[in-house]
Amino acid sequence: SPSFAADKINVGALRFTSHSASFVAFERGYFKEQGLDVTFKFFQAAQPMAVAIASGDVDFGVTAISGGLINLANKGAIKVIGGALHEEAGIDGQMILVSKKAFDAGLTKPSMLKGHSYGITQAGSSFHYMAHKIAQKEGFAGSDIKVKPLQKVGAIIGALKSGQIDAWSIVPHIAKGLAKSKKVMIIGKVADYIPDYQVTTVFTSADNAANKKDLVKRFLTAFSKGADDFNAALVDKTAGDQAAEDMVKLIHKYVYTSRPYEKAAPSIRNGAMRINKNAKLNVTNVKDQLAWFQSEGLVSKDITIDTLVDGSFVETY
Amino acid sequence: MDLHLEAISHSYGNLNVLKNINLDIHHKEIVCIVGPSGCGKSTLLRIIGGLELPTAGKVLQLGEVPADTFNPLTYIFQDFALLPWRTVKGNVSLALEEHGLSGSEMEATISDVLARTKLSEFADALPRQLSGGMKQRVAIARALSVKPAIMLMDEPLSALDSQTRELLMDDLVDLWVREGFTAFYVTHNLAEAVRLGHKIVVLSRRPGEIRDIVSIDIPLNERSAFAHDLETKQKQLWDMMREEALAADQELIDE
Amino acid sequence: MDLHLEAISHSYGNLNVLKNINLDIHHKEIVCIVGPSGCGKSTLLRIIGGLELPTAGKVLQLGEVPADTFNPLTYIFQDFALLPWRTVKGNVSLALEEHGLSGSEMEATISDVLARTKLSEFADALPRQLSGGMKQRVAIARALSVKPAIMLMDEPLSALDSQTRELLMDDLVDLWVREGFTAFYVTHNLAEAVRLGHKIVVLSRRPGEIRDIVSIDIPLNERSAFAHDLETKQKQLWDMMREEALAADQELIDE
Amino acid sequence: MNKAVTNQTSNSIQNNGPDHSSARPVPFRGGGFQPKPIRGVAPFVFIGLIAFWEFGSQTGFISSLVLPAPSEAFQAFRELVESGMLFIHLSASLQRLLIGWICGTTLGIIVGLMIGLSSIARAGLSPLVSAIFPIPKIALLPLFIIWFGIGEGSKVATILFGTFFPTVITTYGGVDNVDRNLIRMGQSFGLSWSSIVRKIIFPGALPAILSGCRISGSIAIILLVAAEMIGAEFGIGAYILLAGSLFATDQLIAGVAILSTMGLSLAWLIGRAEKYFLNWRT
Amino acid sequence: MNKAVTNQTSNSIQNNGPDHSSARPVPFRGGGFQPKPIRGVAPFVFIGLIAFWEFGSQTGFISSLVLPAPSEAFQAFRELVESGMLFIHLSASLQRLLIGWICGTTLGIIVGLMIGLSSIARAGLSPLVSAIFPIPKIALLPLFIIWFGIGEGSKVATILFGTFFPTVITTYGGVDNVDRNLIRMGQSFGLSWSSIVRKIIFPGALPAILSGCRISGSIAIILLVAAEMIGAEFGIGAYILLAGSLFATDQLIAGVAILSTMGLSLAWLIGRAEKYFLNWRT
Ligand SMILES: Nc1ncnc2c1ncn2[C@@H]1O[C@H](COP(=O)(O)OP(=O)(O)OP(=O)(O)O)[C@@H](O)[C@H]1O
Ligand SMILES: Nc1ncnc2c1ncn2[C@@H]1O[C@H](COP(=O)(O)OP(=O)(O)OP(=O)(O)O)[C@@H](O)[C@H]1O
Ligand SMILES: [Mg+2]
Ligand SMILES: [Mg+2]
Repeated sequence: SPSFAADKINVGALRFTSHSASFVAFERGYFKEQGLDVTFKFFQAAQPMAVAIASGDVDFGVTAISGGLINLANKGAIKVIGGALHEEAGIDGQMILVSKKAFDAGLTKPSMLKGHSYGITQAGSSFHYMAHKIAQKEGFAGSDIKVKPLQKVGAIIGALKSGQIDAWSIVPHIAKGLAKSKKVMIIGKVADYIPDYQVTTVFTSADNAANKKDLVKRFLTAFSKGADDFNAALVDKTAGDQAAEDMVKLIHKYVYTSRPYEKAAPSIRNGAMRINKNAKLNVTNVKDQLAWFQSEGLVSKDITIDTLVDGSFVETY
Repeated sequence: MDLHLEAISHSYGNLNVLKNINLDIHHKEIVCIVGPSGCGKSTLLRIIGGLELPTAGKVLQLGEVPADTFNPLTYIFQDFALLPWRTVKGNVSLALEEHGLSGSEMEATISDVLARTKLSEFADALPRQLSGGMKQRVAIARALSVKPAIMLMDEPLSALDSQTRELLMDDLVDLWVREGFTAFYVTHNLAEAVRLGHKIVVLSRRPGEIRDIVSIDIPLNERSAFAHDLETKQKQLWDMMREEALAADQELIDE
Repeated sequence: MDLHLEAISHSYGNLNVLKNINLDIHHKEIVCIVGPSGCGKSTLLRIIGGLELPTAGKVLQLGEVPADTFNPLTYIFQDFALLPWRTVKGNVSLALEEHGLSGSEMEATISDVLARTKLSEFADALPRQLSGGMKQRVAIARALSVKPAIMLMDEPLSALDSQTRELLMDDLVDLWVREGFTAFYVTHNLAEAVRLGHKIVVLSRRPGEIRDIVSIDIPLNERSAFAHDLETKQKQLWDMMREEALAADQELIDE
Repeated sequence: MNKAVTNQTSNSIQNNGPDHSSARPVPFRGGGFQPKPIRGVAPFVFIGLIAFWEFGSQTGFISSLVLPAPSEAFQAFRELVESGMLFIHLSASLQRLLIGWICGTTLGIIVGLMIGLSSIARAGLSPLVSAIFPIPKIALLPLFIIWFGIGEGSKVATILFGTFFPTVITTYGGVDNVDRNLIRMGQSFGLSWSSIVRKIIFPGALPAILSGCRISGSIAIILLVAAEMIGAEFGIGAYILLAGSLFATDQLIAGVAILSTMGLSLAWLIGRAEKYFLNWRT
Repeated sequence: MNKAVTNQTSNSIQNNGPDHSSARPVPFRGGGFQPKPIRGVAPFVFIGLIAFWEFGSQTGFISSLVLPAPSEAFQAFRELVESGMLFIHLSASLQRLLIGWICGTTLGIIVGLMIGLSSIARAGLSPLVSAIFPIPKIALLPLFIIWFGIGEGSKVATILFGTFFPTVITTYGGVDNVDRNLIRMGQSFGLSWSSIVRKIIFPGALPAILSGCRISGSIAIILLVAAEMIGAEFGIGAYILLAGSLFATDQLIAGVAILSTMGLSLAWLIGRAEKYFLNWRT
């Protein structure tokens, strides 16, 4: 409401298509409608963003659930308050990739990953989780996949292209881009192994969640409106071509800015995955993720789902 | 102002360096101190100038300190001790800067003292541009600028080649004849000692004790006429010291 | 073996250092070279020993090189040039290592030469433990070990204090009297020159030219008896050089 | 006396000249061991190397996966220039560099002087410095975010930390190496403690401090990448990191070349400063 | 002559002693400017600091988010020891360190000697070294993966690269500083080129080379973290990185303390080596 001075908040973001909901909400004035004066803080990686929320430099962020996030929640610094990116049958989700070398040597199905190397950024990252879930479903031990921590997505891409690691899983637009180079093959979908995978979540500082419930609600409302526009334009494609085009243009202001629009557009379109309506949160899957972290000894066994998630803001299932 | 050294002894830890030194210096007198390497000559000079406290004994100033002196006891060092980053002028001014002189007084003092040491042309040269002899002239100029009551000279010529040494020795004789100055003059060189000293104090090997004090009454400017006498004196001093010099030379230096 | 210097001139870029030097040295003769600072004495010695090629002229070896010498032209340097990481023995052996001596021959040569320079007790000392005088004795021992035909000595005593210098001068005289050696001996010190030289070559200021060659026929071991003659000679040399020494001293050193 | 001492002119020597039959010139055995930088070779080496690299890339002998062609890197650089981003990245980085480096160096000099001058400071601080110095700043990044935030603070702090310790060490090394005779000279002329520090010790330690700057400057540039890991949108380090994470090797090489140029410029600048401030050295 | 020169004994001097009425002792103005390390202060400082830190953490004055208590870090360290992982991490890291450092140093010394001895090598290589030295290794990690793989190769290569360049620079600096008079002496005794290099130049450059080792050793330890970013499961660097990404600050501090200890041990070792090899220095 314009009669009040707007609340100033900082929103952490990565320059990825998956963060589009915030960009849309900002560009289309949904934050303003909620009386929020948003400043974006951009990061190179999700982990520092989580730390920045803990330190109070950033109020809201969107990222995958990682060991670092859980530990910060355990220190009473942050809370997960909603869901964002979500794997859904029928929509291109994260894909399982193998190097040409490994493919030629016979690694053509995820079931054959046993004994192969698999790129991850860090132990306890979402990639690590995905690798283990694949193993679980295919009926062998997680440790039978040799995970290689390489810190950065770029490093994993390099290692995969040059055949130094055999497999990896990544969001669709990157996967498709890589597959075009013919050095990398797509052999499966993550969605087949982790149904209803809650890939990323919305989170805020524990202080905000406890003491500024109204602010959090307003943020989630605006965020959801942005997500709706995004889903309609690029995921469900129900808004028409013009709306899709406009949406891509809007997102291009934030993502792939160093590339010309013509080159960036396909990547943005390919990268569109469902962002949960109304920031619904798949707590079942989050619990599974938490359990996995605990079973790997990456986080303390004493942490409960309530330490991590504050389910009072959105619908959970 | 005279100085009186009373029963000075000094040791560094277990190393006895000086033993019971009693000595006087009087106005306009040059006292040369000779002795073998490592016998404590430099240490003695440091004690005299208040740069080191003796283990025992004391150094006393007798009579009034002259009113116009800025630094009654002033050193001239073997290695010149010029600040390499200051010009000749800057090095001289270093000694004067803390005495509240006005700019023009300072200028006047410096140019006077540079003229007296024939350095006027070199006022803006840096030490690295000067030969060893010129560097030591600058150090002498700096010492003169504070109008010292007594100069403490630690082998001022021994870093110079022997021709330059001859030239500077002549300069020092000239200076003494013109203005007269009081000095303790440490040296290894007996020719220097007999040329410049009114009294020559011969120290023994470490721990340095006074073995003998030789007085030479010939006025400095007349000494060239008495070359033969001085030569004999020098030989006598050398006979006194030869053994000890040899022993000092052959000593192994421990860490 | 004699040496003959024929019309040697040398320049470094535009800097003319030596001009038309003609000079001979004969067996068992010590030729002293004196001259003001920077007149090219060291350069001349480097040219004689084949360490530097003169711009013009040549150095000729006359007669046979003695069969038993390992290094006909051998230097002794002002700064001793001892390897600080080798003991006295190690420093001497450095000069011998490349001549295919057996272990025992090497041992024998080293201990002989250390004995002759009274260094036997110090065989295992490192240079840092030695006084300047001892260091130069080691350098002399090293030079003697290769049985040189001619020694090239560049101010061998000028880094030493004057007492040690006296001692080493005596040693050199002894050595010459006992064994006889041939040497070019560069020095600033006229007293040294008249004490050791059979011929004294006086160089002018840069570019160094021969101003005069003074011969002294008194045998080395009898010179102390002729002290007065030598003194007169020395004074004469000094009068010849004084002006130039002063000018050389006052020169500014450019980068 | 005339019997004992005679004069000869140099002419008379030449007359009784030598028997040239057995005369051989003294063999030359000097020279060498003084490599001189040969002018013009350096650019030649660089150009040759780049030409070879380009040739290798063009012919496919060097695969573009292994190393992009220099022309591609140059193209990336041109895009950077034309988009106007070079200026933005450079100014962001230079600002961080300058602030971090100036603060780190200033503090380092102060603490270095303290350690060099006081026994208590030396006893208390120097072991701390030795213990903290070998800690890689990159390991502390998560803590730096908590301590200094995600803004310029933590970036500047990373560079500050990185330059502070080497400056402390070189400064107190420099103070230790100031000729004690000069200090004694100062005392002998009755100079006050502060005069001795200002007029003798500081200028005497300046060569060491400047060569410390050379080191800390390189470290600062190297740390730029680490510093800009923390939520930096602009900056050469951020550009390189982004290029690395996109595996855009052409941009990566372009960014690295910019850093290398920065390093060389810094070395040149400090060389000039040394020429200017230390012209008194031989 | 007796008139001109007389002898006095030192006793006769004392007799005509001074007039003590106006006698004042010469004021002392020397001393100082020689800070000595005071023994026992260093442990005291460390213990004091850690005690203060622990106290701050216990009372909540230092929040555990900002810095974990030393006791927590120590607990993490104990867990590391008890799980047997310390040994695994340490041996993995030490192996990389040693191989990388030894190869980097050896190559660096060889290239440094070449630059120090030959004009052509100097002209060709030294500008390359200056241009490549300031490149942060961390920026090149993506390329290192392509070039050296994700196994031990790229980790060792990172450390090798990091140590090679400073060693080259210090080595040729050392060669340049070898007293030319010693080399001339060697030539004057007819020593061969190789003897001069082995017996004069190498030992003469050894002090510089060893002090270069001090630097390159610290750099190697610092680079351990960067090196182990690439596909390392074990290693102190990997342990720290994991701790950082999990925001397990207790483990982070424990890991950093291990690195710091490694740095101090290395400094101590090189100090011993210097004592042993350079006992000829004053
Ligand atoms: N600060 C010091 N600490 C310990 N020992 C010292 C110190 N200064 C001098 N010495 C020792 O005291 C002895 C005398 O030293 P000093 O410099 O006074 O002798 P010197 O007669 O001047 O010698 P030289 O003729 O070589 O100049 C020497 O053995 C020296 O090693
Ligand atoms: N390698 C060189 N390159 C250029 N100039 C040189 C070189 N060596 C010597 N000079 C210059 O040549 C001149 C003569 O030098 P040299 O060392 O031969 O003189 P010197 O008579 O031995 O002097 P001193 O009495 O000081 O030992 C000096 O001006 C010196 O600066
Ligand atoms: Mg002394
Ligand atoms: Mg010379």
